[in-house]
Amino acid sequence: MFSSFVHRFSSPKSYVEITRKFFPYISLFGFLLLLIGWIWGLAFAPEDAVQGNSYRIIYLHVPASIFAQLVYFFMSICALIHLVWRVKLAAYLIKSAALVGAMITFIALFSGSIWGIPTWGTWWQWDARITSTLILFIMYLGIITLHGSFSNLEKADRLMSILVVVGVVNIPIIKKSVDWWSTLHQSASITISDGTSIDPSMLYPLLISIFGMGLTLISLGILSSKFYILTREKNKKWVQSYV
Amino acid sequence: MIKIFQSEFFKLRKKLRTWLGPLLIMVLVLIAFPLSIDISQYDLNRFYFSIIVVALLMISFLSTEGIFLEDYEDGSLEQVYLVEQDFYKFVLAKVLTFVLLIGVPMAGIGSVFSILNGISINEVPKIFFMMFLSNLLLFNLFAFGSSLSINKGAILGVLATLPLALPIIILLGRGVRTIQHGIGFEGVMALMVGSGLLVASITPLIISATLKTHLE
Amino acid sequence: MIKIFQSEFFKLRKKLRTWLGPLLIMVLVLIAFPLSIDISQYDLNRFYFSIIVVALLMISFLSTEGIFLEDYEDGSLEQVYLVEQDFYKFVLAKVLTFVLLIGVPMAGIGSVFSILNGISINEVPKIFFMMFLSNLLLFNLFAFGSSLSINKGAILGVLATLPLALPIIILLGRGVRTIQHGIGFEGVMALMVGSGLLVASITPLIISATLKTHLE
Amino acid sequence: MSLIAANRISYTINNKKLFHNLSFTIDAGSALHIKGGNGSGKSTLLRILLGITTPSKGKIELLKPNTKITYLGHKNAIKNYLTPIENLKLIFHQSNLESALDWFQRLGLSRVQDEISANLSFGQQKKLALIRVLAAPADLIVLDEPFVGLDDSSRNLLNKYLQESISTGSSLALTSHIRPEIISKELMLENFSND
Amino acid sequence: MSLIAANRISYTINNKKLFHNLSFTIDAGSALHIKGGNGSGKSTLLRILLGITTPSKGKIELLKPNTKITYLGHKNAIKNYLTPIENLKLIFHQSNLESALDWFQRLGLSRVQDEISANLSFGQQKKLALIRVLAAPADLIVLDEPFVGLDDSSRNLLNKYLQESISTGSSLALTSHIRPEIISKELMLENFSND
Ligand code: HEM
Ligand SMILES: Nc1ncnc2c1ncn2[C@@H]1O[C@H](COP(=O)(O)OP(=O)(O)OP(=O)(O)O)[C@@H](O)[C@H]1O
Ligand SMILES: Nc1ncnc2c1ncn2[C@@H]1O[C@H](COP(=O)(O)OP(=O)(O)OP(=O)(O)O)[C@@H](O)[C@H]1O
Ligand SMILES: [Mg+2]
Ligand SMILES: [Mg+2]
Repeated sequence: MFSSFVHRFSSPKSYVEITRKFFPYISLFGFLLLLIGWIWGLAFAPEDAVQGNSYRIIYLHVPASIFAQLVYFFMSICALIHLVWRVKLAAYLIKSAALVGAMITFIALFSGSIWGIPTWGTWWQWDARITSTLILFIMYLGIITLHGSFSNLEKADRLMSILVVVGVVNIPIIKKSVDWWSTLHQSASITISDGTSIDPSMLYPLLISIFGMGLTLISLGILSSKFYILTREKNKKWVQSYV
Repeated sequence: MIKIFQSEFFKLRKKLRTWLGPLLIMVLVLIAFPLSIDISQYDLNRFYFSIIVVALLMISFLSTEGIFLEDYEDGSLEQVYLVEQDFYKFVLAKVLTFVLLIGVPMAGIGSVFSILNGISINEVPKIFFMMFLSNLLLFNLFAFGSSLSINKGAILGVLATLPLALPIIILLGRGVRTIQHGIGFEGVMALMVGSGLLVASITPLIISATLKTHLE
Repeated sequence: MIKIFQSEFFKLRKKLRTWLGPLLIMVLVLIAFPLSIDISQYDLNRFYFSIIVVALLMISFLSTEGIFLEDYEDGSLEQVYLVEQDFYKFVLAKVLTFVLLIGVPMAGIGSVFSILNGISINEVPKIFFMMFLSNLLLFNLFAFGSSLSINKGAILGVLATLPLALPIIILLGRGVRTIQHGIGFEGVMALMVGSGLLVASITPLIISATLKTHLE
Repeated sequence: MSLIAANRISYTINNKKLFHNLSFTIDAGSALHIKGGNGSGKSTLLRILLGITTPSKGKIELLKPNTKITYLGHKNAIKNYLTPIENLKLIFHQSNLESALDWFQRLGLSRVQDEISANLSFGQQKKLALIRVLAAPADLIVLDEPFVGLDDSSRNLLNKYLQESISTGSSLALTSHIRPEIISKELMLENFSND
Repeated sequence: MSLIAANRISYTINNKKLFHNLSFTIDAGSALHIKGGNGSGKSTLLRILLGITTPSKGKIELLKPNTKITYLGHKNAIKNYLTPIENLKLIFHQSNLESALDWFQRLGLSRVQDEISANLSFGQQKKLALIRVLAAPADLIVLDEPFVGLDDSSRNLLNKYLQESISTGSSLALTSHIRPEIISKELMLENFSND
């Protein structure tokens, strides 16, 4: 029952049709939010007492770092779905999300490194969180290459999914590393329970950029998945009539 | 299960290169390290242990790299599947064999070299046990890695499993410090025993699924 | 000769496992090492270099381990013999390919990591060149070892060649110190270049004879 | 009585169709000879029968529970760093081992019993691998080109064994480019062209 | 005119005598079919002819200098991580490559040209390996059980090719448990028993 339900609403065809409707709104809205967040953050938010203006890279670094992990989390859910119900669409989404994930993780690493120069005096440290983020990045690449290395695509889908599911343990390690190993890196400044350690005038633009970044990434993901689906299923009738 | 284990043990024992090779390299590395630096200049004892840890990491990777390759290529995997219908027991036996024939001696070598470099003899059983547990964890992880990309080499697999290997390494490093400082050893140990048992029993399940996919 | 070299290059390039694998492992080891010790406690820069050296040693062993195995097992070696009547060119091409595709990047990675850990940028070309030469020596040495024990069980090659690697490591270690102290670099370098050229041209002859014996 | 029924199975790999809507049964005490050109999908079909590969469409039904199956494919599943006897000991335990050693003799392998298997000749390796099937009585015997590399006398021995097994109620599915001397149903796989 | 003469050659390995005092010649434009049971030493004899293995006693004489030899043994010498075409490119350069690609087509391999060779069927791999011999004209063709795994049409193609080569003056030495459709001298290797 449930599985037939899953299958009906997860055909690549209906996915492409549905996302086509929503894509313009999501991408436009996301882009605007991101723009607002950044302009607010860069131009209007107050200067930091300790770090001066260099802290402003937070509006790039923190959203990027958050989504570096969230994208992976999304992929692992897809992977479970693919393994349990053999939903093809889920595998397609993993493959396309991995590209987006690799990109955003790279941005997180890069922005962090730049930020490190004025604040820590070095652009690289073998700190647990930084290292595990680097490994997350390598893993995105690994997932993409693993999939690319098999000529039998269904086999590749399955193996990739297993890898993604197992790799999910890296996420708590990144999250908790700052607490487990006393390190250089900042610990969480935005927490749900006990308020925040950051001034609201800096917080609002940060939240807005996080939202904007999320929607922008979703629209990027939609684009790349659509492209991937169309190439993967290029022999199917619906694709030929669609194109 | 006993039969499968015996078979695996017999096969590995016959492949001198697969099990003795890594051990020899380990010894060599542990000897080569002090030679490659100016010992008088630094306090070797203080960081020699990290070398042992890194060697443990590399050697366990090296020795599990082709763990399923031979059986995949010569058709044995299919025969196992026909009899067992899955690979759980087979994988369990194989990984255990590797741990026993390579992991345990490795832990032994590691412990001996840590005596040579300043750990007191009383602490050696602790060190040995800790290294053994790390090897158990590492071998399982890398076996998974190598099952992912059987015939493509374990590179891709390493990518997958290294995030998991790093905490093990960190844990091992911390464990050693608890020994040196004489405090907190039991906590680290309990954590390692727990995760060791968990990983050693669940990983074969995952590997089994991976191998089945490869046969398709 | 060019044709043989091109073929070897093409084949190796296609085998991700054989060339990219060792490089990745090298990177991972160099990453894992600092994590395994309590960084704050020690002065990492002072001995990080020895780790790089040890990694070089292990990785070159690892990457040349099966250098002739595939060609022996799939029958290619016989075909080469029919055309060439010996293996000199073939071995020369193969070892050079390995040095170029694995040894050079390894030297590169080693140099980069030594910047990260305190060697000044001006010294990097020296470091790189020295590592490249050690790799040339190590690859030839280990290729010989692996030709000795082409068939599975044999451990002979490992036993025979690992001890020979120690002098190379010592030389490399000394070379690094000459760089750090800014004195005596040329002498060590000359020694390495000389032995590098000698070894790289003679070893293929020996390996060629070994391979022929295996085919008989 | 049927052992296995294939129900409209199709197999497609990398957009290449190997076979389509294939239905057949394998009955107790009968042989099925799967024929077809190189690459037509014979080996794949055998692996589907064994449950190793899943068909893209359709289903394979095992009609008798606990069917004992023996199989030898293109690959010998022999450890070439072990001696032949050691190899047999890995496969067989106690009771069957004796029968395996018996076959070992009958196939003329005793003169190489102290070599490692890598040193056996091509045909000797194949014979060694075949003992896996010969010495273990089974309900269903699945063989992928078993005659490859065998000399005349071994081929006769194998043919006779298969004949006997069938007459005692076992079933047989095999592929071979040489016609086996066994009365069998034939299943012809066409070479699909997808161009 | 003889290409190669074997002069009272013997071969003993690990105290097992394979053959003893064997003398024969291979003449231009003729075929030699080496027969014998499994393990009688056929492959070894071919390798002796090729100069890969040295006989324990006696001598092999190459009577014509610069004899061009092509050979395919039990092992395919195919890189299974490369595509078939890439494999051919490793073997052939320029002029011969065209003829190799031509054979590639005629053997029906074009539909698998984008797979890596590991994914080819058993027979397809053998055919790919055979192109090494087919596409390079040679004075002496040495083949060790070339028909193994080939379907009927490929077997005919190969037989025809060999026939033609012989009639244009090439020589052929082959082993096969299936009788090749070529008029040939036969050389029977006995199974020595050393017991
Ligand atoms: C390459 C270097 C760096 C990497 C890989 C990195 C990575 C990360 C990651 C993974 C997060 C967690 C996001 C989350 O889930 O909440 C994060 C957050 C953060 N990073 Fe970095 N970072 C780097 C450098 C820096 C530097 C140099 C600074 C500033 C001194 C910095 C300041 C922060 C702050 C303030 C947060 C938000 C903390 C939170 O709310 O959890 N990071 N970074
Ligand atoms: N893993 C795979 N990936 C891609 N293609 C494959 C794979 N396995 C088999 N094939 C293709 O399927 C086809 C059939 O292969 P199969 O081994 O079943 O043929 P066969 O009928 O047994 O041929 P032969 O007589 O040569 O043994 C071949 O064209 C082969 O290329
Ligand atoms: N390297 C070796 N070491 C020990 N014995 C060997 C070696 N090579 C071959 N032999 C033995 O020599 C004998 C002949 O082998 P060979 O491969 O020549 O036989 P063959 O006639 O080609 O048989 P087949 O028909 O099975 O191919 C075999 O008994 C084999 O065990
Ligand atoms: Mg087949
Ligand atoms: Mg032979």
